[in-house]
Amino acid sequence: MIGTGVLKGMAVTARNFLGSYFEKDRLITVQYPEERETLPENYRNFPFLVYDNDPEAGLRCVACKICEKECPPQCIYIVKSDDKKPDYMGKPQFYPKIFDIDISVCMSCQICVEVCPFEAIKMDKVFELSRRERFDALLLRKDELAKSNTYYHGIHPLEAAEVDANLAAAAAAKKKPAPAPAVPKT
Amino acid sequence: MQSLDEIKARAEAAVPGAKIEIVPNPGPANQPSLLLDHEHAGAVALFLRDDPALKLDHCSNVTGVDWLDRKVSKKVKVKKVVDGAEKEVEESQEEFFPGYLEAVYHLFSMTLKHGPVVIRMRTADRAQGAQLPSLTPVWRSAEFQEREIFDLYGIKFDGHPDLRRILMWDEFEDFPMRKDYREPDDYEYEPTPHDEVLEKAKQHYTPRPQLDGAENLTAAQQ
Amino acid sequence: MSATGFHELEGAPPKAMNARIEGDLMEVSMGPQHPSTHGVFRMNVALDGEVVRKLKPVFGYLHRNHEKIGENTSYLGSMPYTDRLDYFCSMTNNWAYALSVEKLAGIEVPERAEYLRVILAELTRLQNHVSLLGFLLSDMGAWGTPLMYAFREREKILDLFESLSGSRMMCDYMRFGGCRVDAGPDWFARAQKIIDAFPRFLDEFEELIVSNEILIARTQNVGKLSAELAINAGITGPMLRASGVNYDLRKVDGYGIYPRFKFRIPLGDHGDCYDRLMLRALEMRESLGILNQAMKEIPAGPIMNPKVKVRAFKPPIGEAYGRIEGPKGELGFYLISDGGASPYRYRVRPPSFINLTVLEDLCLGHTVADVMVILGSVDIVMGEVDR
Amino acid sequence: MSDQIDEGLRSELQKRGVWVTSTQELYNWGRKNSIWPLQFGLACCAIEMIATAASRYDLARFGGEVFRPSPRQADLMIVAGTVTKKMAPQIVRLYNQMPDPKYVISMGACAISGGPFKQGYNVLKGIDRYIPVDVYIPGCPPRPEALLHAFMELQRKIDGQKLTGQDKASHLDREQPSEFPVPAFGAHDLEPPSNPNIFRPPAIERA
Repeated sequence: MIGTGVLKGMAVTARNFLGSYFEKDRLITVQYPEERETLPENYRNFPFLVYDNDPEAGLRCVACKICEKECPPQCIYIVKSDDKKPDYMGKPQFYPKIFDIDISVCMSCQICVEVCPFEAIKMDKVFELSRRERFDALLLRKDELAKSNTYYHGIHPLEAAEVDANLAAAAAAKKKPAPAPAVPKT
Repeated sequence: MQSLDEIKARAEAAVPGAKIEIVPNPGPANQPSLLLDHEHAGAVALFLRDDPALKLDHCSNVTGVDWLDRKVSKKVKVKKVVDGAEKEVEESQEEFFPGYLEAVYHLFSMTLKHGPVVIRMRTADRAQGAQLPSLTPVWRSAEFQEREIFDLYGIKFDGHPDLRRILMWDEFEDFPMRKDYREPDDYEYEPTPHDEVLEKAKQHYTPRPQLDGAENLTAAQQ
Repeated sequence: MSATGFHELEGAPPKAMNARIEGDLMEVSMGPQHPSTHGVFRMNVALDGEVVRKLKPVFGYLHRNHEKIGENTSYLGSMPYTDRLDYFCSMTNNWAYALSVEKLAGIEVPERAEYLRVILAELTRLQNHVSLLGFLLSDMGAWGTPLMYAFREREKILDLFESLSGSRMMCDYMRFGGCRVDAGPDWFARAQKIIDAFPRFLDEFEELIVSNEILIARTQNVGKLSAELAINAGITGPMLRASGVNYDLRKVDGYGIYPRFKFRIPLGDHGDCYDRLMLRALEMRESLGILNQAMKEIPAGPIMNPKVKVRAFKPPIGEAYGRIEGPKGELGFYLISDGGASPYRYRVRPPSFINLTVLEDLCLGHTVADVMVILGSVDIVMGEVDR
Repeated sequence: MSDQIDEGLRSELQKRGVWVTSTQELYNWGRKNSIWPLQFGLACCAIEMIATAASRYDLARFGGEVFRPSPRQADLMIVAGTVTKKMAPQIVRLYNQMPDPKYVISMGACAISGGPFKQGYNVLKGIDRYIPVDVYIPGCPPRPEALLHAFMELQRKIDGQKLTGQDKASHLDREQPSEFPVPAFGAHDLEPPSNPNIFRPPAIERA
């Protein structure tokens, strides 16, 4: 009979409407900003620089410029220092004199994190970055990018623990005397 | 499916006068291709489409490639007469390969479910001679893709039903996918430049006479 | 009604009638800003009354130079750009690109990674088809409701993508020779729950649309595509199969590990909009079957081929064309390597662009209102059409 | 003016059931809670914009669910996605067709600066080269919550706009333009490549 199809559809709509009062599955609205979803561990938005203890001296970045080179949209700008400063482990290292990320260009692909050999750059989870001005407000400088390792543990607990373990292992391996070179086979 | 040599031999037999070359592909993908001549390309394409053993009815991908002029220098041993005696002298020779534009077609068979057979055509040069026969009458799927090649590479397809720019606007004059294309200068604000972008952004930096040799200028004037 | 679609007015003087029929066509530009063109697509339509006599698609309003950028960036750097091609289906785009580079460089992929790829590709197919149905219905005038239901289900799958790859839409998940991050047991548990709940939604959605008289009137016998034209015009994906051509790359090429799964290929008989619509609903059921098999069988093991370097990846000289069955059709990547760090030629074979070749043929003789339905049933995404 | 009323007195009055307001406050309250966006999507970000309007994030809670397909009925243009040079004249035209007061949210990296595609020959490096932008949302694409955040930021901006005086809102100032010149398609680029009256980037010099 003509019209039954439409009526069937309306029954589905009614079921969804009434169901939304009882089933969590049918009422999924998140009342942002009062209510927020917990962001998953892996969530990524924009990069930041990790430091240990001190935001200036403790930066893990040694200005090797690999991320600058690999960044697909080229939104990282680094100027390497002229002198060396002791890093968080006490070893003299270069450091970035300027480290800028233009987040109005960044596409959150996290390739900088993937290629960084020093675990110095990681992905942040902050997304409430709407600004009324673009040029200055969306160009993040070194001091805005630097965030502590504790903060990193706060947003990516599992990943940060793994990174810390790896760094500790690497430091321990360095302290030991270098293993004797393998005897070449004659 | 038949090997590419077989296809070549059969196509040359079916289309008298057709000159087909096999272009090898050294990579692990091992997808060599057939290079068709302009004059018989349409007939060969029809053969490939309609031959009952091939039935390459699905022209999947059509694209252009730009090959610039190249110079390859290599050392050649040349016999020369030096001081009356014939000697073998090593000389570096420069071999010049003129550039050309290329259209590549990837063919599959939906009926027999095999493929790919890759065919390509090359233009005489990258300027006036950038012309190829259109294969749109054989495969409709080439229609928009050949228009795209015309738009981005500037190859004119003879026999195409509607050859206009497709992606860029009609007033546009350049062929942006060519390797020697220079994009317009809009680098006023580049906070994170390096390499090429830095060079372009520098054009917009304010001149700094006190740093860029202004002292020398005044000294010379005095 | 006359052949031109005008009602014959009784008693009207025949001359005036002829003048109207033979009069100039009215040209209308639909788009690029139009609520139902699925992005910045434009059609120049010549109308005779309400009937379409000519239709020329105009492209390029989202031409963002994907291929040029691909030729200037490293092989790895192009991976996040592929996410933005067909922005509904970043996972399948990743896969097609990874597959082509793997062909180009001869890279093996570990088994667990292959399973992960299948699971994510089929989830992508689910969320693509479900949002397409929502958009199509909203184009037909079912404003809001079906789209809301579709997006409700889509959000659940996006949550899975987000918790695995870190981003809802731009996953950037696959790498040459594997996948970037491994999925843990709790991820699989969540995914299984969503897969188990999905048929209930599909049943409900089908109930909402299948027998709806308005939908049937709007879609059946509208935009018929014959099998011959479909093959010659390079149509692929659900649109081709709705015309009755059995050509699914998951079966034909058997790329990845698809030969291991049991699934059927739904085919249409009429090639009209209704077939295209229903075929997608049927495909979703088959995808659920593949997902259930893959979730059961997935082995433990590494997810990356250890031989592949992340940085300074340089494939040998040569060229390769790799393709997969994306949710919209055959998605191919054609790469030419000159041995350098970035491809010499980087070409995307966009299924929805080539599927538009026959748009004019489908629309001729139908009314303007049908154009939106036909365009919706083709399933286009401008990011892929214009690149 | 509301800022001339003593806050303490106001809350005291409110407790007694007397609600004191000013024309400006009432006007801005009405405007900020009924922002009708233009139904207009360009690329990837448009999908996140639809997701924002759909059931999960529900833009309707902010009074902005009425997406108008016609610019004549819209207050807000959400530039969601990459602006190509081929599309830019159309966007400026749409903006010109919107009635005052009108606002622009530049959603996502591409609309702000060209984003990851800024190296492309057909990509405009930011829509603010031709029309003024009120709120920028970085991200590629921004989460739906980020769009809601920008929406609230815009509401705050509207709330702070003055009806009279030197710094009154630009749509009330007859001196301020409400339409901007539409760029033309040139042989190599758009002409002009930017509107110097709007687009004034700071000079940043890099070695």
